[in-house]
Amino acid sequence: MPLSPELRRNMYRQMVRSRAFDDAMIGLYWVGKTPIFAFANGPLPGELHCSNGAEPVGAGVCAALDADDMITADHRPHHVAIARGVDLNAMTAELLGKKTGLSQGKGGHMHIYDTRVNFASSGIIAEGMGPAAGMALARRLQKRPGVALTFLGDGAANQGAFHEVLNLVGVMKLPFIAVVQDNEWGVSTSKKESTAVARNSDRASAYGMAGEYVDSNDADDIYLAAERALARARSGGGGTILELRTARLAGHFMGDQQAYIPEQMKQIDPNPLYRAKLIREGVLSEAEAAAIDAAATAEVAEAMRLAQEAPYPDPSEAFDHVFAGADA
Amino acid sequence: MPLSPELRRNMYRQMVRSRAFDDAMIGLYWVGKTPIFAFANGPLPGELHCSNGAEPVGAGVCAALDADDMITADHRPHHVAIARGVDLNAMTAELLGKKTGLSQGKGGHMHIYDTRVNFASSGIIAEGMGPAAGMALARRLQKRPGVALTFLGDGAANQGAFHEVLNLVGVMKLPFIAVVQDNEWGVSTSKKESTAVARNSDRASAYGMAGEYVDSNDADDIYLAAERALARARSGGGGTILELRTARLAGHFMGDQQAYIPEQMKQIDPNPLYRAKLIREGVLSEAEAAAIDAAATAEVAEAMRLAQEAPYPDPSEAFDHVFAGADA
Amino acid sequence: MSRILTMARAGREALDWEMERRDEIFVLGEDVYNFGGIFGTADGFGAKYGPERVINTPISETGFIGMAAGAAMAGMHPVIDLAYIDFIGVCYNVLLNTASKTHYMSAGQVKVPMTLMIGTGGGYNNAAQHSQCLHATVAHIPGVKVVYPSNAYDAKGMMHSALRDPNFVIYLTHKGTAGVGWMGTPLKTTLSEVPEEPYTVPFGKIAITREGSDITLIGLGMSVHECLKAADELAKDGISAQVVDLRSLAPLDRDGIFAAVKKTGRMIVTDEDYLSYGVSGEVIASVVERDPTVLRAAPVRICTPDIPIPFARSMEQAILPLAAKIADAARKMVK
Amino acid sequence: MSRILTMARAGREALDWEMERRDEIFVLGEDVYNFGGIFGTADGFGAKYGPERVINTPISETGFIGMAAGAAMAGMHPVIDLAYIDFIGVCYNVLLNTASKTHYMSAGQVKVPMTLMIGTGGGYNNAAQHSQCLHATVAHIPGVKVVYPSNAYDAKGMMHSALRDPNFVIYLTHKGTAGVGWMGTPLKTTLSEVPEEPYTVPFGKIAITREGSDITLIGLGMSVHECLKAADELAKDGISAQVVDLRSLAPLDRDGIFAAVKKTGRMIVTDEDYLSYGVSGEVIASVVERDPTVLRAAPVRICTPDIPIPFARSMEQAILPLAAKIADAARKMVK
Ligand SMILES: Cc1ncc(C[n+]2csc(CCOP(=O)(O)OP(=O)(O)O)c2C)c(N)n1
Ligand SMILES: Cc1ncc(C[n+]2csc(CCOP(=O)(O)OP(=O)(O)O)c2C)c(N)n1
Ligand SMILES: [Mg+2]
Ligand SMILES: [Mg+2]
Repeated sequence: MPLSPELRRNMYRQMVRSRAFDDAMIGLYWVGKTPIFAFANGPLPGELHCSNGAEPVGAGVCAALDADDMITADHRPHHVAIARGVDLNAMTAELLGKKTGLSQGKGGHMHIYDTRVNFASSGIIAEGMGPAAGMALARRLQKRPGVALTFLGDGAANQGAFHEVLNLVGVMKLPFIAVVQDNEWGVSTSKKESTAVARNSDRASAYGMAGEYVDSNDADDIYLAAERALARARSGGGGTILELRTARLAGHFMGDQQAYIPEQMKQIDPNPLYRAKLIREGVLSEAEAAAIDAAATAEVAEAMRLAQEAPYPDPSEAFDHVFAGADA
Repeated sequence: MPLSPELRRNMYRQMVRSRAFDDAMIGLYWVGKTPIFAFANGPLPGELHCSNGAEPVGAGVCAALDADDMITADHRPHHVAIARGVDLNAMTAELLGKKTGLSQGKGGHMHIYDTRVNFASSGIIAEGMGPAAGMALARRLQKRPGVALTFLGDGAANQGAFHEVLNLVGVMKLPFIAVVQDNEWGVSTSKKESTAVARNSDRASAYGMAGEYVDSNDADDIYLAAERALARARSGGGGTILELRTARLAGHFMGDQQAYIPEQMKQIDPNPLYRAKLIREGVLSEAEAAAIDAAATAEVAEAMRLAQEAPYPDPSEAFDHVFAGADA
Repeated sequence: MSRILTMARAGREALDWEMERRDEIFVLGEDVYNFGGIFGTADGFGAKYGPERVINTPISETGFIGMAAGAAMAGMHPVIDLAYIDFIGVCYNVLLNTASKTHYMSAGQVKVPMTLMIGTGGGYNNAAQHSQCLHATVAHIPGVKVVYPSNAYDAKGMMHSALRDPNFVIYLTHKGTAGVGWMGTPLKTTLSEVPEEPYTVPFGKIAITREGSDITLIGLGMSVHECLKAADELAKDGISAQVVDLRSLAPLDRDGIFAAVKKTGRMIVTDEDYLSYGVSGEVIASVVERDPTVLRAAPVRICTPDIPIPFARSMEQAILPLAAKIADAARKMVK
Repeated sequence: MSRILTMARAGREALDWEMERRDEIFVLGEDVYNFGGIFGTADGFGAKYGPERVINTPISETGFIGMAAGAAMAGMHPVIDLAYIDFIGVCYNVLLNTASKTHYMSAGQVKVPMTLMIGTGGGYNNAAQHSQCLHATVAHIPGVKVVYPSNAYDAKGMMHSALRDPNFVIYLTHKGTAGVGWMGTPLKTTLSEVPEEPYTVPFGKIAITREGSDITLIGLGMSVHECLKAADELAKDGISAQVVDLRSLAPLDRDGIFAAVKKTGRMIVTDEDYLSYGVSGEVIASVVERDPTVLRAAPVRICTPDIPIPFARSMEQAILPLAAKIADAARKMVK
């Protein structure tokens, strides 16, 4: 699909929806956690890894997907989940640990599952690699269409699972894309410090697959690169390491002061840039852009209202869902 | 060091010592295991992975080492251990589970340790990667010389540890060489079936390090390539993936019929070829070669005699060496 | 019709039957195509089902077990051969955090039906890294079922059950019980009459392998057979030993264990896994937390001590929980 | 001179003291340079000791813990920060087969002196993959020492002991006990008087944290503090509870446990790790295999049940082994 105005407006919409979501979550996160910060306090406890700055990755890649495609994401899943169409109300409720959440309060923000849109995420670094390859394999065995994508960070590319699964994908020529989100950091450790090559996409040659790096954190560029990788996968051309320069504006997790980031490495917010670009290119008027912004804020506010009103799970529900079937 | 006649004679000597050792072990292995084969029977029980065909790797690489260099090897360690100068009598006794063994009968053939010559081995695939890197790091911190080498198989290059450690070596520029022994098989699975690239040495670019492939299974070529890699490591140039085409003539382990190997993939014995080459080039006379062969056979026979006469460990010794120090 | 089969052949029969009928089942692991897996459970399947359903993998356990988990999430039922349990170290995260927890973390949205076959145990001088049992390690993970047949009848029935279970099931077999050539002549007590028709053996129920009234010997995998040997010895001394086969570690049949111990008032728990933080402690605690007064004597554990497995036969045989030790302990307890 | 310190600061003091004096000690792990490790045990060490001795690693746990093991074999003493024990899945082989067994497999030729610091536990809504205890999993490995201070005095003394031990030592700290900011205000009972001078606390000895005569409450890490809270509650009802802190899982002080239980004749074992195949079973079995008659009542286990840890506070609080449950069980047992 070419970069139609419709498509670009929609990518912008997904970017602001994701940002509105994260901003709302950040606001709520600090409730009960000041003046003394502790993970356990407030209505949104636990760790929280927000996607601010990475929205173009979710929006750009997911805009290129079909309904059949499958995603595994990592500890920073919001932007991908939202762009993929995960139920926003149920996702909001999940972060608040409510009964109406995607996982009825069992998962929390790192464990977002929505089978309706083939979305899963988990919190161990590079853990999504194997399952995504397996989803791709399952579809092949079932003679059903679908490319599997795993979203992971630049830091995750140094895990053994990255290597093992890419080799498997290479050998089996699976329809698979590793979307490496290069925000230059893994917690407080810079990519330079942790990674022996400048670009993980260059590691593709170690697996007989394609590698592409997109340097812009611009949804248009990301969309087009994703289309190329998807076309390759769909036509039997095998896997791709698609590495995307992106940003991590809100720190590793809430509570991270980012004091370790030197001034010259400060990152740029991609969302206003894309907004200005679409206006400049006549894809959006200022009024249309403002309407999209307002709609996203309203949608998230409503999701938040619903989530806050929803009940907590009953303590006894902790014992449900350990096993499927008769033992459930 | 150039390829002196002395050096080449010594490499040949190490090759035949290793072969004599393995042949003797194979002979002993079948004692008590015919007509009905079972790992547990006979004076040499357990699994046994012989090095027949891989002798040039041990001989060629170890000839280039200094005393300060350190080695970790894998489940197929004999040829490397012998060329490195591990005590042959104590190693023989270890395979037989005797008190006089390197590990007093605790280790067996996959767990060959001889700290005198900085040699260690272990049986989990790619397990030696991390420890070798750590030995290199230790020497750097201690401001002592020494390159660390890990010997592993082509199959092992698909383990996560391979990737993680090479990345660490790349980042830290450690004096480290991964010697990948490409015998085209991991048990019954061919390299082609299991590995997404033809040469693991090409994976070096994923770690910002050097890669070299030697295609000949010839000790001279291997020696020279090892010298290049060692020089790079000693001069601060970082790590190398040194992949060496080699052979696995006696099957994966004793009991492996190798029925899965197609006729055209049958492997060639490197030892007679090297012997003939040295004679052809005037480095050895036939008589000198025969003397080396005979000496190796005699040395191994004597080691075997000593080992067979040695006592088994007392059962109570099983409880020793669980911990070092006061709790030992 | 029934025949006497080895465990390996019995398990294979069940897998073959299910694979013939259910396209979602496929087998993967190192060397499964040519060798049919460590116990030959997929022997000949390469030729029969082809490389799409019998997948030879690289030596990448995290990769291919993770891949299997994903295939399971997407509607398949993978059957994985992991050879030796000593190798769980390189892929433990998939067991601990992925395959076992996804169903729960998704509140039931995602199912992970997969069967992981693993061989356990030593006794054949394969040293510290190829002789471990470690069944307690995997049984400690919530969200996974762990079963452990010790004879051919259960091997087949539990394989059928595993393949029909919508959950992650770890199916353990002690190498010495499987009846494969490289472990020597099959143990008599592992061979059993096996019906040709498919049948299931439910998880979470002990088996009383031998009736007895003076003392209860409890084991699993290989140690069941050591208990049986000990019971034969004890019978000569006029001691009637009941032998319990745990068969399933998760779920664990605490009711069954309690009843069996109560019957005799004496218990010995045998286990080839390391003693501490293992099955033996759990079994004893499960009894006494119900009622310590059923015990007429202090319970005894005959387990592999907390040391790495030594290579030499003289040392390995000394640390294994063999029949002679069990019988000795039983004699002391009963007299 | 003594001051009241948190566990994190106490552990840091010991590490700093040893590092100042011993070049062979170095620290490595993710983010240790800037963040000083999960509990700040190496807080400020980056600046003080430089990047050669405080090494920020990639997210490659198999790689860098394997590397640490090799450095230990070559004469260094690495101190590793692994953050959360949930991550052992990606590096378990190094723990299981390398660091723990090399000394044995080499018959003492090779030593592996290294200290692996890991944080455990939940209670702060970090869900199934970041809240586990899993201490039984690591304590089941032979050849490793596993210690678990629960207060500042022990944190310092056991850190000195670990750093002077020629073996692989796993040094566990429950996140909620460490006294770090992100876990809220430090628990009073974790704070203790800590001498400025170095001192060691030996491994393998329980501590009687509170004297009592009616019932023995046994815990480790966080559950010690739940036991102490329960003991306060029980005191109001006139029940005198003794509290035992296991402190060390390997070696385990079976003599000390037995004596403590014998004193009261009643025992409750509390554990935030999963119930089955864990510490609770081991502790109970250790008592009754000596003499079941010392028990005047059936022992009780208050542990996290065998389910993944749920995220929502309503559910997580319900499954944790908290003081109220312990006190309830104690009241039932004593009356
Ligand atoms: C195996 C494992 N090790 C460590 C962690 C802790 N951890 C969580 S996120 C993170 C950094 C990840 O960096 P990157 O992959 O670049 O993703 P980013 O956070 O930058 O989006 C770390 C180290 C973990 N969850 N799993
Ligand atoms: C982690 C792990 N997986 C599997 C095995 C079983 N195994 C032992 S040797 C071997 C094949 C190794 O192949 P390669 O590395 O090429 O070495 P080669 O045997 O050819 O010398 C396998 C799969 C193991 N020891 N460790
Ligand atoms: Mg990053
Ligand atoms: Mg090979």
